[in-house]
Amino acid sequence: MKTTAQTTSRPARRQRRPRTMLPLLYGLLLLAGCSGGSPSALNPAGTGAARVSGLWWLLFWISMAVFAEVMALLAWALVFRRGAARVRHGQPLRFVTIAGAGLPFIILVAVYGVGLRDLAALGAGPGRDAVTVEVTGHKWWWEVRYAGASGATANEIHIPVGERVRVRLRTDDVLHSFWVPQLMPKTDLIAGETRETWLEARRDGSYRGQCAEYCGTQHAHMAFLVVAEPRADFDAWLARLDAPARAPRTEAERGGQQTFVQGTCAACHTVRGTGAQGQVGPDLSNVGSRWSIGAGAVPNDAGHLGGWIANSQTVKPGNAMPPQPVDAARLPDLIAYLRSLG
Amino acid sequence: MTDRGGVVAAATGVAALTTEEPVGRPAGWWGMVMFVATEATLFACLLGSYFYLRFQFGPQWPPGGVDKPKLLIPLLMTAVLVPSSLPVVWAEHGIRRGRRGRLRAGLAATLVLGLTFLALLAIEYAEDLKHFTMTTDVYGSLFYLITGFHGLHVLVGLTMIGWLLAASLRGGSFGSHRHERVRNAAIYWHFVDAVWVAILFTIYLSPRL
Amino acid sequence: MSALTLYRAHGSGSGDVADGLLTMLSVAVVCLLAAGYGRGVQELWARRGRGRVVAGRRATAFAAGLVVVLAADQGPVHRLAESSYAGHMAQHMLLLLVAGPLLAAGAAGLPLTLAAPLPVRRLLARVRAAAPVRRLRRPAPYALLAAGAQTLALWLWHLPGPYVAAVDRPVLHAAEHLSLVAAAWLLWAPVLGPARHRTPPPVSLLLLVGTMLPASALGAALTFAPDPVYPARVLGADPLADQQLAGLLMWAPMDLVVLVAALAVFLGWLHRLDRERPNSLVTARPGRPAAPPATGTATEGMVR
Amino acid sequence: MSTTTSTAPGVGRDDLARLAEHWAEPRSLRAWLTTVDHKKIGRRYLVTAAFFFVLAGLSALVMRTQLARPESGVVSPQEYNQLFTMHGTAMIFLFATPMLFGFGNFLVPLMIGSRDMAFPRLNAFGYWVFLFAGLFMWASLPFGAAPNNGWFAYAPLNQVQHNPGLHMDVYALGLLFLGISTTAGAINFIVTALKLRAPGMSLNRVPLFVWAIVATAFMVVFALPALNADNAMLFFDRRFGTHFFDPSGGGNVLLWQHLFWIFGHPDVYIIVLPALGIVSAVLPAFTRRGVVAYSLIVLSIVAIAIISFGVWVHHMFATGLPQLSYSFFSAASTVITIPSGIQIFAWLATMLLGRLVLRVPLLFVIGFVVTFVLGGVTGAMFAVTAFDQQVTDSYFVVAHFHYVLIGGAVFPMLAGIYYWLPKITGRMYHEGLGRWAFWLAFTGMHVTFFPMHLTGLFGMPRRVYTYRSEPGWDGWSLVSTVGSYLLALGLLLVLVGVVHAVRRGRPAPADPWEGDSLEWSTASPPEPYNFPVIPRVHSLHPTWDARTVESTTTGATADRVLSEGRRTLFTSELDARTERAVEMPEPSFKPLVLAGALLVFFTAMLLAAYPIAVLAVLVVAATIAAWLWPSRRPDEELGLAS
Ligand code: HEA
Ligand code: HEA
Ligand code: CUA
Ligand SMILES: [Cu+2]
Repeated sequence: MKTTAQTTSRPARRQRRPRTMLPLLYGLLLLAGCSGGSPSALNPAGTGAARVSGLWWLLFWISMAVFAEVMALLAWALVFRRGAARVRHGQPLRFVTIAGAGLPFIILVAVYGVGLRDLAALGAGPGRDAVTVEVTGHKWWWEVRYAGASGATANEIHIPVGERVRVRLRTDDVLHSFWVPQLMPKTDLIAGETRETWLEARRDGSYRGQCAEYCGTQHAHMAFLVVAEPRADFDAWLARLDAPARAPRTEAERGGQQTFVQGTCAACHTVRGTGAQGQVGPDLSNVGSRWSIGAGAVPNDAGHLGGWIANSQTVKPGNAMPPQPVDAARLPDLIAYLRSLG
Repeated sequence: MTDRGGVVAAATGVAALTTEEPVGRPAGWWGMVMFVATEATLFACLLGSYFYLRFQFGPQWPPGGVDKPKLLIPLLMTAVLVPSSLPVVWAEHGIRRGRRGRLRAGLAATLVLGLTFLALLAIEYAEDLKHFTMTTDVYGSLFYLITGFHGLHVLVGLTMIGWLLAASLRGGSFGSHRHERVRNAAIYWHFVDAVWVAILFTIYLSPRL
Repeated sequence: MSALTLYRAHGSGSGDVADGLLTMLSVAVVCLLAAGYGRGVQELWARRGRGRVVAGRRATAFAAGLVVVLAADQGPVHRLAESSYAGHMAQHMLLLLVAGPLLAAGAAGLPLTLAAPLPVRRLLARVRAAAPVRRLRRPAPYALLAAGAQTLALWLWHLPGPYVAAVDRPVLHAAEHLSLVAAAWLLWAPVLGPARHRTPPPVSLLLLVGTMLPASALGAALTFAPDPVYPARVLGADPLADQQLAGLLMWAPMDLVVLVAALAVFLGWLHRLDRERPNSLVTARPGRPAAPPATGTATEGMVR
Repeated sequence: MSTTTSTAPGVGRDDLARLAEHWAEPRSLRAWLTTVDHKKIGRRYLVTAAFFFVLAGLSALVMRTQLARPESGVVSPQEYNQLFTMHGTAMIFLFATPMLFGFGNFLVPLMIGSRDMAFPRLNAFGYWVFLFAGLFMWASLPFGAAPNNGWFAYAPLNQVQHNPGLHMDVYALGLLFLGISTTAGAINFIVTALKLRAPGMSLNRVPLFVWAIVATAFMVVFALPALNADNAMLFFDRRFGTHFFDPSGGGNVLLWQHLFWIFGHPDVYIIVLPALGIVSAVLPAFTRRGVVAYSLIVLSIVAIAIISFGVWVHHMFATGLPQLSYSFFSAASTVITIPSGIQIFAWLATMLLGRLVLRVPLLFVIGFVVTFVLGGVTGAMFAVTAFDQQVTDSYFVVAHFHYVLIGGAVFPMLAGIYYWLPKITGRMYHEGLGRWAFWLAFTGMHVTFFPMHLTGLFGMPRRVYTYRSEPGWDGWSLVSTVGSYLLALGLLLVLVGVVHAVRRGRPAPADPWEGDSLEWSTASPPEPYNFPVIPRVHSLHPTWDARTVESTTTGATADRVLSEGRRTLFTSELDARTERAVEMPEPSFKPLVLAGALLVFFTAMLLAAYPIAVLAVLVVAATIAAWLWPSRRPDEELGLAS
């Protein structure tokens, strides 16, 4: 019986640490997450995410209660059932059944009911004549079109604030998943099928979204931005999507356009109203106004744009765009031109 | 099996070691049954995939102008394979009574029937391959994978039967006290047989329903 | 049995007549069963004492089962069944998962035999003693038979062709319901029936789970099918949703009932083992003072 | 080995000598390659699985290093993707299951009072296949050809047009190869537990660990085929141009997911059930009483095994299947928490009534309770579909499954290692070192994975090789990385502890803990024949029960000594009545040859050297034929008519 001798009470006290520390941690950290521009699901800006956020807090507190119960029993055992305590030979079946099955069952039924309610709420799509966005996933960027508009953009979705917008999801290759944590939970894009979800922003702002289904080498860089703006702004933006791209105004821009249309760029990219009608890569008609290059890989500024054109493989290895043999003298014009498109 | 105590005493004595007399089920039996259970699950997964893909595909099945499977050869195959379990049963009952001749004859008959089945399968393939292959579309993929996989099982079963036959021809292998291997191979063969019925229904009959 | 099937497509007069006849027939059969059972039980109780041989709760279960059979074919349930596939599925589940088990729990074999006229009784006895029937009644073949019957009934009647035919023709519809109840009765008899007719617990466990799986598969197939499998006229207002709900109704309640039953069988089995072969802990562990007095039965480790 | 050979109560000297002679295995290379002893095989499983654990763990450390800061370039995206795939695949398939099979192999025969597994040579074969399959998969990493599609390898990214190269061929073939071993092992466990229990060990006296292993084995038998079917179809799609998962050819990409998770979900319980079994086995020794509510725990095990086949769609809550079906799977996933709750509270009740002896194994059990409950409640959260759709495929999920996998499987395994180390090696471990290891691992675990709940909620998707700093994930990621190093340090101390025990440890007595199950009635380490006398069991706690102990001493009978030949006892399946003694097989090269031929086959398939593959198949067939070839016996012994 040498084994029983070691009875220090230190571990017992340490054991209680998680019980008091973890909920505290939780509280603090969640506060942190709610601040700033982080795409946090706990800082919802949309109807769908707000529902789930409410659900989360319910689940959180229930879980904490269950956890606290278990920790309390454990601590009790560690404090009072050590050392010389006499072993008791009961079979407290009722305790095990009630605490292990009965109580959890009641809790779970309640939670399940709430969960069903929220699931139904998420399932209630927009009305028939809602704005419809057609999103197509590609390795590794998002093609964005609007029902009734001819133009396309990429990695950026504009929606009118306060309206429920239908999003129709298709993929051109493998699975992706459409996720805007602050607005709406995920919907996967299934190869060979069409899925639908919706977005409804309650306040205007920009919300980061990201592909959430592993889709290959650059799954990490497949982000997008949802811009919720007042209806008027949205209408104006959409109108521009239907019109030809902005024409070059300066000499440099004109030179850049020429390079673009006559060079290899046009084989893959479209700029509305020019000879560039390539279908492989994203439509660049408004590339100058977008929030990023390479679906969130780098910020959209002249320096990064140049780097991307010269060799995007160093920026986003594995993406479909080969390094471009643009001669260094013409690159600034090309950049100026692209920056002017917006 | 009635006098338990006696059996136990006899069973644990030295003499019992030299027999496989059935006092309870031998480990090999359980092993084979579990093996068959997992194999059956495998076939269930394949057949389930067939129905899943079919329902997901849409109303026209088989797709793409492939005719509904013809029934003549498959029915012939059924007529050959399903009865092939009988000689196995007969052989097994024979060796339980120590009749080695029956064992040999039964196994040989099964071997012939099984080989006929494989020959018919080959004929069936030769005909089908003119119309569609494994790479034509998902129907072709399912058709050849499932029937081929079953064919492979028949081949394995026949190998077992052939192996038993070889062992029994050598002599000194099986008798009324030692026939566990016969029994296990028989279980496997019955399984291969039963699976064929499910395949017949799925692959050949269900497109017509 | 079935009084269903008012007329959908062609509410013709002949349909009504057939319908009425069938209703009468089904009520008559139920009454006959009730009468026979009642008489048999009465006789048993008169001979052996009230509540003996066939316990009171068994009699209640049987009566309840008959009521459920009647109720499933009449009134609100019936109207529900007329209006949608899901409603119809609910009706089937009522027959399979409520009526069948209740009837099985009634242990009706003995009372019904007793109530039968002598020649019938003789015949039954002879049939039961016949070698093939005896072989069939051994646990494993019986389980295979029962599982097969239920699976066949379930799959067959829910294939599009037979299903539509049953909706259109009262006689087939009656046959459908009859076969469902009968299959369920057969399946649950060895689980809920009198102790002497029960299959060994492991067999019951496999029987239940083994029957559940193909039923679940069918339920899953209906739930996940992307298009309606049945013609629109037998489906509700939103055909696909109706079909999905029906699939789920086949799937979920069956799983639940079987799960509960299987676990109950298992627990009962463990307890019985424990009674038959109690745990001994004659003395305590070596080197310690004796454990609390425990002779033969356990105070430790086992549930009593 | 140990020195207690010469005498044992209840058995005569010559009996012992005969036993030693029949079961002896000389120390030679040949014996090493041919052994069929379940204890040696179990040990090998443990060591090999631990080796793969270290490889997979080191992969994780590289990943964590890459993720410590935003946009770091420690590894390329292609490398990262292979690393996380190999990490997940190896942890699940090459570490968790085989490790528990290792425990099972070593312990099941000892716990049920048998001298070996039911099929010792199949057992050896299973080990070799496991080893070869593991090496087969890991060998692809240095070539840059390792699987790179996540451990669940969704279609259509696993198709050759999206994923050229050998990566996913290695995955499909490797898992098919490994499946042979897992299936063989599972069948072996089932038959062993059914037929080889000591007389008197009816089902209500079977140790909980054995129940757990058997339930697991049944789950393997019925779940693994789904994965095998999936991988076979994948390989055909990739190599032979079929269209199972190719929508352009009429296939369906969700079929892959359905089949994968029909296997995958039961698989997580395949991992956790035996681990929970270890908890149930360890507790009696450190609470000085039997586990409370034995039959409820057995019931929970069976319930989990059944229900786990009905919840797979909860991994597909975002794929847009009919909402109705989600409500069903949500309910099923909710219900499955209840059996776990029963077990947790049964253990708590055991601790509340017993007398705690706070040694390292118990520390790990306590760490297990804390961690597993936290991981379990996040699982219960996922069961609520609407919430899952928000956090699925984010780091929140990564947090959940590391809590349940490390808390629910690794901690119990570590408890088991410390607990059975004396039995396995014959040496005691160093208590202080063990405590340090526990506290480091426990702290490290929570520091690593707790923040992942937060990054997940803050919108960080999983399986990203890098991230930008704007979303604000960098701080917590760095904390995780630091934690992972702490955790690694803790595990390093475990390793040091084991090595120290083997090299320097005090010799262990036969029963250092006064445990309640039969393995403690054997020598430490056990003799090759395990039990000089096969006990007759009268209790769930046989070594605490005087009648059972007596049955191997003064009450020993010849039918349980069985010293003529390599023999053990068959008993009836349900109530363990003696049926007969059986001869166990001798050591043999055939298992190794067979596994080697299979390795050649799978390698040839991978490299498209089909003629060699055909040759390998012939060798396989010939080996099996020779393996099972009946030995020649005289006619009268066979019993031939006429
Ligand atoms: C050992 C492995 C293990 C275990 C035991 C579990 C246990 C559980 N898991 Fe987990 N799970 C995984 C391994 C495991 N899981 C893995 C590897 C994945 C991810 C795969 C991948 O995507 O890569 C996953 C993912 C996963 C998902 C999908 C998430 C997603 O991808 O979106 C879901 C969804 O329902 C889920 C649910 C559950 C539930 C309900 C349990 C339950 O069994 C938990 C039960 C336990 C408790 C609840 C604690 C004790 C109980 C009490 C104290 C009683 C009181 C409790 C309550 C009232 C709540 N798990
Ligand atoms: C049993 C299962 C198991 C275990 C134990 C672990 C253990 C660990 N896991 Fe992992 N993990 C998975 C199963 C597991 N994991 C699965 C299934 C996935 C999903 C994969 C996918 O998405 O496809 C995953 C994914 C996963 C990710 C997400 C990757 C991504 O989505 O991009 C991360 C990230 O941090 C991670 C980290 C870790 C760490 C740090 C450990 C640590 O606990 C590891 C610690 C162990 C060691 C370090 C080795 C032991 C060390 C020694 C013996 C000493 C020697 C050490 C030194 C010299 C330092 N794991
Ligand atoms: Cu697209 Cu991940
Ligand atoms: Cu799961």
